[in-house]
Amino acid sequence: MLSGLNSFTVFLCCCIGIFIGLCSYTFYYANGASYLSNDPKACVNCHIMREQYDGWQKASHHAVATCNDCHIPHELVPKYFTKLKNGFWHSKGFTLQDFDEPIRIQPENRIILQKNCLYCHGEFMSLIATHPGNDRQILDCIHCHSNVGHGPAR
Amino acid sequence: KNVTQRKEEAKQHVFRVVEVTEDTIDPVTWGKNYPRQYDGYRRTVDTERTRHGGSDAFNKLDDDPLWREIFKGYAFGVDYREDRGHAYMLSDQDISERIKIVKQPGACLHCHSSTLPAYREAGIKAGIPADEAHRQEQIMKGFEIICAMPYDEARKLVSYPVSCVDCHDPETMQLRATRPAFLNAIRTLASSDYPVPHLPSIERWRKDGRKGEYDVNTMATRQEMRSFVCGQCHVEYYFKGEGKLLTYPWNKGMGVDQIEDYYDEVGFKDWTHKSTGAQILKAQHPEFETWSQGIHARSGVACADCHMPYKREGAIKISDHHVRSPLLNISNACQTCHHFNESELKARVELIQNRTRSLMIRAEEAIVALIHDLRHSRESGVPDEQLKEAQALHRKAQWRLDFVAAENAMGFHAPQEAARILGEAIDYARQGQLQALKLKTAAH
Amino acid sequence: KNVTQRKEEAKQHVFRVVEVTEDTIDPVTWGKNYPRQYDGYRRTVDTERTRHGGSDAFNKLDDDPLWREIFKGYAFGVDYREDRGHAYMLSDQDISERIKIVKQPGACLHCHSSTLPAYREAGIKAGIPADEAHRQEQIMKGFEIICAMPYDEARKLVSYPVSCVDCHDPETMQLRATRPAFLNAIRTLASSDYPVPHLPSIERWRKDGRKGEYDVNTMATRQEMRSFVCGQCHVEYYFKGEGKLLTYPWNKGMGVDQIEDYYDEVGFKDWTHKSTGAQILKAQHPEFETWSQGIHARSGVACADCHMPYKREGAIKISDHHVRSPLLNISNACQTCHHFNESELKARVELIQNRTRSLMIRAEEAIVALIHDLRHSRESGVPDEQLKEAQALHRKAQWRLDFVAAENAMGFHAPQEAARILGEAIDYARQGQLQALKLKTAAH
Ligand code: HEC
Ligand code: HEC
Ligand code: HEC
Ligand code: HEC
Ligand code: HEC
Ligand code: HEC
Ligand code: HEC
Ligand code: HEC
Ligand code: HEC
Ligand code: HEC
Ligand code: HEC
Ligand code: HEC
Ligand code: HEC
Ligand code: HEC
Ligand SMILES: [Ca+2]
Ligand SMILES: [Ca+2]
Repeated sequence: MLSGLNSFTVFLCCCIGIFIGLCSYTFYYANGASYLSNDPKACVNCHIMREQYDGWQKASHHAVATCNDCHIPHELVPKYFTKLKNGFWHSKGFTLQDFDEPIRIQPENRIILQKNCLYCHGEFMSLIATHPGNDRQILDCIHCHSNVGHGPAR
Repeated sequence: KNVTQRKEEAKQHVFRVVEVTEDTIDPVTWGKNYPRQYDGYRRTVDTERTRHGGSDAFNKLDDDPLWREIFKGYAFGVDYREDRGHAYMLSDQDISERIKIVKQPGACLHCHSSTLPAYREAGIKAGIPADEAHRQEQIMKGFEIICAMPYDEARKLVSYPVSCVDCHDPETMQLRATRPAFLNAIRTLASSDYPVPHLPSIERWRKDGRKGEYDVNTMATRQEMRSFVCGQCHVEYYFKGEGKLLTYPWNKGMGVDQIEDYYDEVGFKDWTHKSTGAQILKAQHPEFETWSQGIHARSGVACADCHMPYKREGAIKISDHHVRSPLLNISNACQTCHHFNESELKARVELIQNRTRSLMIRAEEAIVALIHDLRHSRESGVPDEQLKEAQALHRKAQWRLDFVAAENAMGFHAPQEAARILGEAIDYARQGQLQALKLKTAAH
Repeated sequence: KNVTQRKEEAKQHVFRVVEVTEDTIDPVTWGKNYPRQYDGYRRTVDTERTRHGGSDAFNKLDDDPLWREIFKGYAFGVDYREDRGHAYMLSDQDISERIKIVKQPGACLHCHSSTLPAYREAGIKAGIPADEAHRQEQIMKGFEIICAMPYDEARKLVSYPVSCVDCHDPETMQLRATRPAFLNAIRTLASSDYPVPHLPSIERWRKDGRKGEYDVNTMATRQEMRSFVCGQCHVEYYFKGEGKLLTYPWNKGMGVDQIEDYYDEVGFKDWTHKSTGAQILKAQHPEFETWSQGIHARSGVACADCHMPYKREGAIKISDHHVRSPLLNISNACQTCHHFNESELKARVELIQNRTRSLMIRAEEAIVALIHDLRHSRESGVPDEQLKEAQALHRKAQWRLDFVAAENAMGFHAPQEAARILGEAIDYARQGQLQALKLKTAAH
């Protein structure tokens, strides 16, 4: 029984090791370091982001906002935390190909997104309370403006 | 305008010039704090027509005289007009022949005026303690009392059409539902088993075990409130019992069939049709119910999204309080969600409306034919006893036709459902004719 | 799979292993170049049911026996099944009782097999020069000849169900329309005045002064082609004249009313109803026509968007050649455009389909009642002469019911239009009953 556990642990460690290895490889090969930069090309290194990248180039915010302006928090610590977290999930998804398509934005990331809209448009929206993160009170920008980032999905 | 000026505007907007309270009904006062919204609100006096809607109060009975037949024996057969902007709601009621030729109750005012202080006062007079803690009780009691009053008497207690305080909490400016009949009805709806996938707060309350009572003002989401404030008035209703208590018939659900079931069960009729003797139901502006059946509601699109869309005013974004036909304002009302050009969007709406109208005309003709046949049968001596089945079919058919006709979007709020209802109306009307014909044959 | 492999894949996918030409019908050969598409294509043998569709070829007449009455006197009253995957199209035709009990023409094969080489050969045999320059002429001539042949004879000339070459240019792999009846019909449609806002290339050709002839293969946009390749077969049709020339009745337009007008004008009927003597039209799979009335077509959404959506295989996106019900593949088929979850999207479709189905049942019952009444009238001696009007109403009603019933999406392709058509079907059927009843009465 003890040896059973041991071999399981070894097996688990191997798995984790291989997994980390794979992710690092992905990180290296898919120009992962650029993930930490602000250049939209960093995102499109991953062909899975191609559609959004192409869309962004034609969409209304092309000249005024990059991917990170909308998708990553503007405060320093949350910014790198989010990058790490998303970086991990995206690498995992990309490596294992275990994510559902079409890709849909996660609820937490949607809140970050809404806060970023307000980062730029807060004053314009100031007469209208927007409550990002509050399920009941939120006025969800994406309800009406889902196309601003990458143009219409259709 | 330059940048400085816009920045100034942006700062000023939250500044309150005057205090507003629960008792401030006059929109002019609120308008001092929120001049932009007030400007829009005032523009509801405008008159502009669209193909099937708009705000020109033309006479619907002249427009399509078949309706005089259909409404025979009822006040609607005498005066029935196209609705117009909120500014007119009280005066249009005052001048309607329907108020003059029939003794109407105070219940009529619930949706045509700013009634809260009147309700409250009446409640206090009737013995509810006058303190803040009993506010809601005062209102509910006063509502009962004023519903039962004769119209003329009740009319003296109110002086404004719908006002800011009817939709907004004066302190927080948050949306709220204030209308007693709606508060009662939405609670009843929540406790029914009727599926409401478009009303997430009700679905959640049900899933969480239906604890306590569903309270729209604390439980609804903001997006739901953007429809509920309209659902306070834009709904089918009846006056219940001797007390003329204004009631929305949602006990079994909000679909045309569920409402009919309810009326059948409580044995309600609006009037007895003069030509056929059938016990007819009158449908009235079931916009909220129809919207509920449509794809927009299901996708979380609220009344306010289309009828009070956001608009830019200088450096600030506000809700357009000029409540009106979205076809007069397609760019703000539709184009943020639908990236097609204006004429294309208009064409889409009109295609839907034309399909509805074409079936509606068919249903009108079928019902008028039935009325004609039934009258004949009666005149040729078939006893009313034997006509029951045909009269029941008349009731069913007309309820459905009227449900779509009285709804003010000519089918747009739920295109397929409107067509389905009209298909049923036609079926029942023609079946009624077959009945009548068989009886006539048998009688000879 | 890892990144390296996928970067490789992204490079490889255009590499051709074998040469394919106009004469390569066998999909196995094409499959060597495009194994992913071929894999999907082969999966059309799968069997899976949805609520109102799917690929299980159950017997529709057992499912709803009213249809035996409705089709009385016609081959459809004997054998009528749910359709299934493309892989079966040729064998399902072979085993259908409709082929066995009636002498069918070679025209049937146009949509059930890969016919191009057969057409070509027949054309050459009939004297069209055999060179490449006369390709299209050979095909059109051969089409005429094979249409007129007896089925059994023509059947020997073909051996595959729809294949790659029917939708793709073998050199460029671009989509193309190859089916003669479609090429004729779309040209006719273009030259009509029927509005086609959902087909921009036709609108453009008309606006540019209708110069020359509209040529679908050079003028249509890529997005239109993603529907036109399906419109080659998924359409209403009839066999014109003695030559049994397969024809799509679009001279006056593609709506249910325009097609009826056309048939009335040319005096066409599919058969004489056994019980009523009415001259009935049979509607067949008008998917393309119905889609044309819907909001998806109007928004530029093609058949292939839903029935052959893109799916990712490694680094590349390919079109899913497993053509099937989108309800078996909601994430790829719908969620790219609609950000709601799968069960919600399914519920939306089913709500639409249930509404359609409920009206359809009403229409079926009305028509069966009419058939019953008409038979009675005839049996009780009313001369056929006097029954004409009621028979005409039977024709009108059944044409409409069948148009919706034969369409395979249970209303989804154009929900409001389907309901409108059924509403009319009900109206005509009940009016027919009234006629019949009046005659019977008069006869007594
Ligand atoms: C290594 C490849 C890769 C790179 C680089 C990449 N992504 Fe992604 N991204 C993915 C994958 C895979 C998913 C799907 C993950 C899932 O759904 O679990 C995804 C999902 C997303 C989502 C939706 C899901 C969520 O987490 O909310 C967003 C938003 C997103 N990416 C934005 C970005 C941005 C912005 C960048 C650049 C800073 C970027 N991506 C770079 C692979 C990548
Ligand atoms: C102006 C803001 C904005 C910019 C810039 C932007 N996005 Fe987005 N992004 C959005 C919004 C809004 C959504 C949510 C769309 C929805 O749910 O309908 C979104 C969603 C996504 C998703 C989830 C999939 C989807 O389409 O819903 C991905 C992946 C993504 N973005 C990647 C990117 C990448 C990569 C870039 C840069 C090339 C980028 N975004 C730039 C606003 C933006
Ligand atoms: C980095 C700053 C920035 C961010 C983040 C940002 N915007 Fe913008 N946005 C702008 C600027 C600058 C303009 C153009 C100038 C203007 O008209 O204010 C603009 C224009 C717009 C417009 C008008 C043009 C159009 O596309 O219709 C809308 C609507 C809009 N933004 C919504 C959003 C929403 C919703 C988000 C979040 C998902 C967002 N913006 C995020 C800076 C930003
Ligand atoms: C219910 C629908 C709706 C929601 C929710 C919504 N908007 Fe808008 N928004 C509109 C409409 C309609 C307009 C057009 C106003 C005009 O042009 O007068 C608009 C205009 C804008 C513009 C200016 C466009 C221009 O022409 O300059 C910006 C920026 C904007 N919105 C940002 C946001 C942000 C940020 C949020 C979320 C906090 C948001 N919106 C939420 C409907 C909405
Ligand atoms: C998706 C947009 C949309 C939504 C949501 C919507 N409507 Fe409408 N509404 C319309 C259109 C379009 C018309 C037709 C106007 C016309 O014919 O001029 C209309 C017509 C009306 C009319 C008649 C207007 C007139 O000009 O006479 C009323 C009243 C109305 N709606 C109330 C409501 C109510 C109450 C709700 C919510 C319960 C609602 N609407 C939800 C788009 C909408
Ligand atoms: C207190 C009752 C009440 C409330 C609350 C209310 N309405 Fe009305 N509404 C009316 C009445 C009454 C009329 C008809 C007035 C007339 O014809 O004189 C009307 C008319 C309308 C019209 C027709 C305007 C025209 O130009 O023809 C529209 C559109 C409309 N309302 C939409 C709404 C919407 C959207 C809301 C919520 C944001 C709402 N209403 C809230 C009672 C109400
Ligand atoms: C449940 C709310 C409600 C009640 C109660 C109500 N109304 Fe209305 N009324 C409306 C709404 C909403 C409209 C605008 C929509 C329409 O005209 O269909 C309207 C429109 C009208 C109009 C203008 C259009 C027309 O029909 O000629 C008149 C007049 C009117 N009502 C009279 C009355 C009278 C009289 C009563 C009492 C017997 C009454 N109303 C009770 C909500 C109500
Ligand atoms: C028939 C209902 C109704 C009436 C009456 C009404 N409002 Fe509103 N009001 C709304 C709705 C709906 C919103 C949008 C709320 C939201 O987005 O959550 C709103 C929003 C507002 C806001 C928030 C900012 C904005 O523009 O979105 C202010 C301020 C406001 N109204 C002032 C007024 C004033 C002042 C009056 C009277 C002159 C008034 N309202 C009358 C329905 C109403
Ligand atoms: C806040 C977003 C929003 C607004 C505002 C809006 N729509 Fe829609 N509309 C939708 C959604 C969501 C659907 C459902 C289809 C989908 O999921 O994309 C839809 C569907 C439709 C359809 C097809 C369904 C049907 O009933 O046939 C039409 C037509 C349409 N909208 C017209 C309009 C018009 C006209 C207006 C303005 C009066 C409008 N919409 C305003 C979001 C919106
Ligand atoms: C917007 C999506 C969409 C488009 C575009 C569309 N369809 Fe469909 N189709 C559906 C759905 C959903 C069903 C119902 C499937 C079911 O009930 O299982 C369906 C059903 C069908 C069926 C029956 C499938 C079965 O399971 O038996 C056929 C055949 C069909 N469509 C052909 C077409 C053709 C041909 C076109 C173009 C002219 C088209 N469709 C366009 C969504 C679409
Ligand atoms: C214009 C194209 C076309 C022609 C010509 C055609 N079919 Fe079909 N057929 C189809 C399509 C598309 C389907 C699948 C849709 C459906 O079943 O409604 C189908 C389905 C069938 C089926 C399977 C389902 C069923 O109805 O039982 C049979 C059997 C069949 N056809 C026999 C025939 C026969 C026999 C003929 C000649 C009299 C014929 N077809 C001519 C296009 C055609
Ligand atoms: C050459 C004629 C032809 C062409 C081209 C064609 N179909 Fe079909 N299709 C048929 C026939 C015949 C059947 C019925 C087969 C059977 O029941 O045996 C069918 C069946 C179907 C079904 C039902 C599948 C099921 O599982 O029930 C769908 C969905 C469908 N076709 C969609 C399409 C689409 C989308 C296109 C274009 C991309 C297309 N078809 C092109 C002739 C055709
Ligand atoms: C019923 C029509 C039909 C048949 C049969 C058909 N295809 Fe396709 N094919 C399509 C459509 C539609 C597309 C999408 C084209 C576009 O987007 O322009 C497509 C696209 C393709 C593509 C381009 C890449 C992609 O996946 O979008 C290839 C390669 C392809 N098909 C190969 C084949 C092969 C091999 C066969 C036979 C085994 C075949 N096709 C049979 C309709 C068909
Ligand atoms: C390529 C984009 C696209 C695809 C794929 C698509 N749709 Fe749509 N859908 C639309 C558009 C565009 C509208 C019209 C409303 C609008 O303008 O937003 C719409 C409208 C609708 C509506 C409301 C209209 C109606 O008929 O009631 C429903 C429901 C719907 N779609 C369901 C589906 C389903 C289910 C599928 C998959 C089988 C699907 N759609 C695939 C783009 C698409
Ligand atoms: Ca009006
Ligand atoms: Ca099928």
